[in-house]
Amino acid sequence: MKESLLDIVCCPLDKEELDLEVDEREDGEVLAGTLTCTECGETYPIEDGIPNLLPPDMREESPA
Amino acid sequence: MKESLLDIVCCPLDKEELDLEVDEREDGEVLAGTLTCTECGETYPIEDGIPNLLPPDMREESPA
Amino acid sequence: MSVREEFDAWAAEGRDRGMEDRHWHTAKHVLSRMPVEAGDVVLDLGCGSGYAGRALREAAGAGRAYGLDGSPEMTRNARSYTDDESVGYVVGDFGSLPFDENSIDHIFSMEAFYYAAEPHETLREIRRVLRPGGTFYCAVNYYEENVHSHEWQEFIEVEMTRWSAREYREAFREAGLHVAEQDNIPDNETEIPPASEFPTEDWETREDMVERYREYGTLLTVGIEP
Amino acid sequence: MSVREEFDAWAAEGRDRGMEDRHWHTAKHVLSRMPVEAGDVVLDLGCGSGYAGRALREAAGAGRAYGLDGSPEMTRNARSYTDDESVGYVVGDFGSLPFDENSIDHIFSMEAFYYAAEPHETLREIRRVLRPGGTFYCAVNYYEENVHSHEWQEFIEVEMTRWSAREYREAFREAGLHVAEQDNIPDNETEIPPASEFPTEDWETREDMVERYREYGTLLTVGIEP
Ligand SMILES: Nc1ncnc2c1ncn2[C@@H]1O[C@H](CSCC[C@H](N)C(=O)O)[C@@H](O)[C@H]1O
Ligand SMILES: Nc1ncnc2c1ncn2[C@@H]1O[C@H](CSCC[C@H](N)C(=O)O)[C@@H](O)[C@H]1O
Repeated sequence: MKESLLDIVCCPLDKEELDLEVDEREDGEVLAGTLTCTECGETYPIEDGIPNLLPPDMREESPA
Repeated sequence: MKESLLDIVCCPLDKEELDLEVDEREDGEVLAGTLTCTECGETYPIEDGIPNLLPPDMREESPA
Repeated sequence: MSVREEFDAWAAEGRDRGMEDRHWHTAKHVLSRMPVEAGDVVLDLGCGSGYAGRALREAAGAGRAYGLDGSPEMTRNARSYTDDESVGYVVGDFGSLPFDENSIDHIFSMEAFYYAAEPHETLREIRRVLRPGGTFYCAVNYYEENVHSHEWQEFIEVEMTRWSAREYREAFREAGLHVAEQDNIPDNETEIPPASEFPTEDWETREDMVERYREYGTLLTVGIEP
Repeated sequence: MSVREEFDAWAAEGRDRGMEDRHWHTAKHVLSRMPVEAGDVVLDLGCGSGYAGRALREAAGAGRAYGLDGSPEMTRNARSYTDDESVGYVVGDFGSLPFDENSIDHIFSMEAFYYAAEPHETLREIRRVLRPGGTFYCAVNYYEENVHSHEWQEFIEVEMTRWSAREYREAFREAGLHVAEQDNIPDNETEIPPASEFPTEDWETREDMVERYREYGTLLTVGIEP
């Protein structure tokens, strides 16, 4: 994902802002990292460049 | 014209209500008559069942 | 020459039915897209022979359909083509619509809008008479991208507005309408002769004629009252 | 079975590209009607292979195009089909859109809306994220009038909503969207064999197949945020 997505993306649960923590970057894209809701603290993983913003109860964690 | 048109028709100039004066009726239609603006007094002829609601300066009177 | 003189003459020559036949090729598709519900009040601006009001009554169940035209002869002809009690015609001008605020559910206009002396004023009038959520389906064959239409002005005394698709969108928005859709609707019915018959009286090449009808067709811009 | 399991499996089998090929027959016409301006932010709900976002970037000059899908595998595939920096994909659910209020100019969705667990809730979410004047172009092949689609539910574990054209209009209005347009867009490209080849594996009669593709085609409902 590009960081410009942060302009319009929000927590799917409470629609509040998300903070970005980057683990891996490539060509101006965030390949891996975490989005954390500034309000409820819920975290959303970014994997292979794609943020997973499913409500946590619909998410299945991939095996570590 | 049907009288139900009066629900939504108005004076083209000041958009105020029109009063209907009927000269000739047929099958529930007004064939001839006059629509008069309740505000500015401008009159609009109904001829052959069709009201002429052109602004008066765009209207050409048919010969009497 | 006034709208009245020009189009009264057309009506007297029977050109109203000729236009109906030709315009129907694309107008029927435009009409079928309109979100008209049973009982709605619809208005056809520059109604000519009045086919659109009749169609919206029959196919969409409009409660009342009114056709407005600046030519008394056009409305007289239109009135003679139907005995539907819920279809009515009025003589009026695009610049001064004789309808109350919020009184109309949906407005249709085919090949007529660009004759308005003041198109921006007409859009403001359209906004005034449409209820919130009401649509204006504005269809034209005369517009900037359709280069084959440019010469039409030479044959018509009334001055015509030649906007591009973008200018239509901009003017609608400037008047405060939301633009819901814009599309080119091909005319797939006008017969196009085999290449060997070109040039014809009207067309230099078959490509031109194909482009005019099958590609450019009718420009539809749909505005909606917020 | 969850949306994720069902559609991750489809993506793994390459069905995303197969759908793109078939859906494009009508989706391209839907996309070309959208009033997208240069720089607009557009969203594709249930993006599958992601063709719509790519098309709106290329043809309409959208500034940014996002595809949302509940299947991580779908978004992974979609991401691999483009290297356009301004196209992005997110995993998300129709019931809880991860976008700010008024952040999206126009929304497109093809053959996906009816998978929403709570379609009315999804419409409210769409209203929330659309800016005033933003449109929702909702295209479906599975709907009440298309009797040939009714059996599809048997092959899909996810429960599908089968509304009629009227129910789509009513639900949009109930959510507070204005309905700007509704139309059936024929698929004129799917090949229909000569009558002698029927019954085929999928079709009892040629008439049925013609009706399904050429007549019912894709039901488009366009809503607009007041
Ligand atoms: N300023 C104006 N006010 C009202 N009607 C006008 C007008 N300028 C042109 N018209 C009408 O617009 C019509 C254009 S011809 C199109 C007629 C019809 N809609 C059809 O598709 O066949 C003519 O009937 C003409 O009289
Ligand atoms: N509740 C939900 N939330 C998000 N995506 C969903 C969903 N239910 C179904 N989908 C997605 O919707 C898509 C339907 S298939 C259609 C894909 C694409 N629009 C095309 O036209 O080809 C699938 O990719 C599926 O994963």
